[in-house]
Amino acid sequence: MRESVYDVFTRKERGDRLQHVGYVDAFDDETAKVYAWTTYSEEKWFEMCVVKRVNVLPVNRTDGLFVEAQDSSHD
Amino acid sequence: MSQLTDEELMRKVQGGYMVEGPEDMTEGYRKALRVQLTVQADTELMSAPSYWMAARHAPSTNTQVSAHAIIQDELAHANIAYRLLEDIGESKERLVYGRQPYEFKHPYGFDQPLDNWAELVVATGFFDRAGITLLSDVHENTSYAPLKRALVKIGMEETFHLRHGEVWMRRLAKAGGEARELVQRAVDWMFPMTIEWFGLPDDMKRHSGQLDFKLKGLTNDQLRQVWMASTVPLCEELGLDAPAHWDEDKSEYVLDYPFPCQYDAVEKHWAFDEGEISWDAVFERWKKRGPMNEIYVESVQRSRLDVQRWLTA
Amino acid sequence: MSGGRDLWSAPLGEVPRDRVKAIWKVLQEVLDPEIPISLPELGLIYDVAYEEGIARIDLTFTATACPCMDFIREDITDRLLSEHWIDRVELIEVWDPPWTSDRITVEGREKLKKMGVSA
Amino acid sequence: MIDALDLSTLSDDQRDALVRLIVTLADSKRLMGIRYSDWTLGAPSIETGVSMASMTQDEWGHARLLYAMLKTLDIDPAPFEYERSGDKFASLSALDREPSDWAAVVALMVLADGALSTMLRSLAQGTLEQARRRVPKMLAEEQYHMSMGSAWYRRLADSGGESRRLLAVATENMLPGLIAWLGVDDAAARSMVAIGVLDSAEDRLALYRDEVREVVALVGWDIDTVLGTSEWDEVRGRAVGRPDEEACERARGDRNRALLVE
Repeated sequence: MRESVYDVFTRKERGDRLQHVGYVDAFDDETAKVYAWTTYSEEKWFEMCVVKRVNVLPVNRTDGLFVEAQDSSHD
Repeated sequence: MSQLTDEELMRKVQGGYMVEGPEDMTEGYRKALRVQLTVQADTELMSAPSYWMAARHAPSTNTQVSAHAIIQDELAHANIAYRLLEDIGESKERLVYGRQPYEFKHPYGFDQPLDNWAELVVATGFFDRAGITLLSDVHENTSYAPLKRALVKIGMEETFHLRHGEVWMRRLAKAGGEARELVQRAVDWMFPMTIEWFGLPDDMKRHSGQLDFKLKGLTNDQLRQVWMASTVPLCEELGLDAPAHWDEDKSEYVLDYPFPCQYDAVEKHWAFDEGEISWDAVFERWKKRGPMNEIYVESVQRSRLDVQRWLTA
Repeated sequence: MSGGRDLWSAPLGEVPRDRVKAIWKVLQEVLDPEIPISLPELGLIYDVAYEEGIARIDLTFTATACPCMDFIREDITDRLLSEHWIDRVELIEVWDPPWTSDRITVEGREKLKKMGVSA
Repeated sequence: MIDALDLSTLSDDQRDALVRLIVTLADSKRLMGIRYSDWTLGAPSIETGVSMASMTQDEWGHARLLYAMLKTLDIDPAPFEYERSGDKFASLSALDREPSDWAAVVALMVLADGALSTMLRSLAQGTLEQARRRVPKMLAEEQYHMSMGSAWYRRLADSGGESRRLLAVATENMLPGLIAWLGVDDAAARSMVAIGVLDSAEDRLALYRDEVREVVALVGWDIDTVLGTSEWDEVRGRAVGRPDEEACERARGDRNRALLVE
């Protein structure tokens, strides 16, 4: 089953920063949204969004998860 | 992988260094973390079928709802731990769907059937408290930053499970009659089950590196004490018999039965009267797994392979 | 977790002149069981009324199957009943307008402000 | 805004018809939750299982609110929830048996849960004040069920072969009962339309067809040609049949009755 990693970002309430809270595996954007909403349900988030990890572009590091995601997106 | 030696990394983490990913780890650190995360993930995952079997027959819509809220959390926590394992080079796919039932590393308690609502309630009161005792220690002390961050969510939700367990233990104990009897019977087998869960006593414990690498902070015996410090008073308050008491002289909780001892999984009965057994005998029992092991694992794995076959055809 | 029970202050000494305002103030001490934010600030309290010892609270929940419903009711009732001028608490479940995350803080704080309770 | 219905003016027949409508919705939600619950563990990924557990709770939350609506008619919901035998359950026929595979669960999400939402939408726009006040929250929660269901439905249909075949079978099994239920036009249903509680049968069906036309076409079905089953039970307001006994036991909480101390 071909699934991609989606990173989950949330804002607790108005005026807060958007923060990274975790990630889920999903085969498309729609299911990723549902999985994120039901998995990270610990707070009553003011805002939540998901980003496919390959779309997070590392700026200064040459190692770490986001670099690996770039590498794996080439196959 | 880090160029440091295990000893150098140990010194660094003891000094407050936080590990962010495989690039910061030594092989020794990665192995110790892998073992710890696998136990954590498998425990959360196998609690789900165990709770679910009892949840299906919970006495009302509301109780079925609260039980499913707990199951939802446990599955989410398991998923988070498997994802963390994937980040350090393990395969979530293989761990969840590619292992045989006996290969899972969860405690023996989650190989047992929960037969009624009272047992589910005491499980959330006792087992989840054991879980939170272990994870709070990890949260406070771990040198692995991604795990520390993930545990914020897990801690928040497990406290709900605890309150659920407590509130319902209180309600059923207060109701008297059959309800009270069933709670007491659940306490009778689940209290020693949780005590055993914390593992070998400190004076027998093999060296695992988890303390040196700061993957946890407290020893098995200390964790057992933390668990009893909240569980024993709760039972006393509710007038439920728990086989342990506070010892003024030793200034710690002591067990009122031979530990470890043998367990009859069919009768759900601890053989207190047969006396203390060796830890080797305990390991042997654990290795054989409990009565629900295969059923629980199968229930989690059942449709993945079919659906995968469909989608790649 | 505990609905903030450990943080609850002692009951008011004398019978407050404005009881509705006092109830809002007291409710501010009752926290959501899952997150450390008060029920009014979370926007769950829609209305408060008081008549002859009876406190009537209109409240909603974040979800129709909120597993914490029980705890929220219990916490509100226990805190209010600790006031000697409240003999009974009536909780009315309201779903209109439905709760959304927009109600967090802003609505709660506005209501508190309107009642003259400092948030 | 339309005027609210004055419940005290209802005739006995209208009252019975309203009770039938509320109970069929409440029972369906209760059973839908049980069917979702059964696929919480066996879902094809842990993430999917988490969502199933969440949807299970939503369904039961809705059931709870719907049963409670009986109180506005001075009817105690407790006997409905805890004491009825299985042949009195008024849930959708699509929910009579546990789904046999994941494709059948996906079909339930889209087709059966979707049919319930269509009926609820109609109710929320009608003259029943209690519904206007409660149903919008339920519909908001249902959005996730539909996103999840249609994404999976498309995925399974697109991959062809076995999954598309199973999806087509499940769809074929469910649709006639659902069409009959949504398009019910017997005396009781017509009386609800007459007092503005519901839209007309044609309007409800048209809405539903628009909603599912595209997805069922993926497995080769033309929703406009599907006929409702003719085996109709007027008393319960559902197709002839009943849920399996174990599901009814679970809905009533039989096995742990002694522990019901809320």
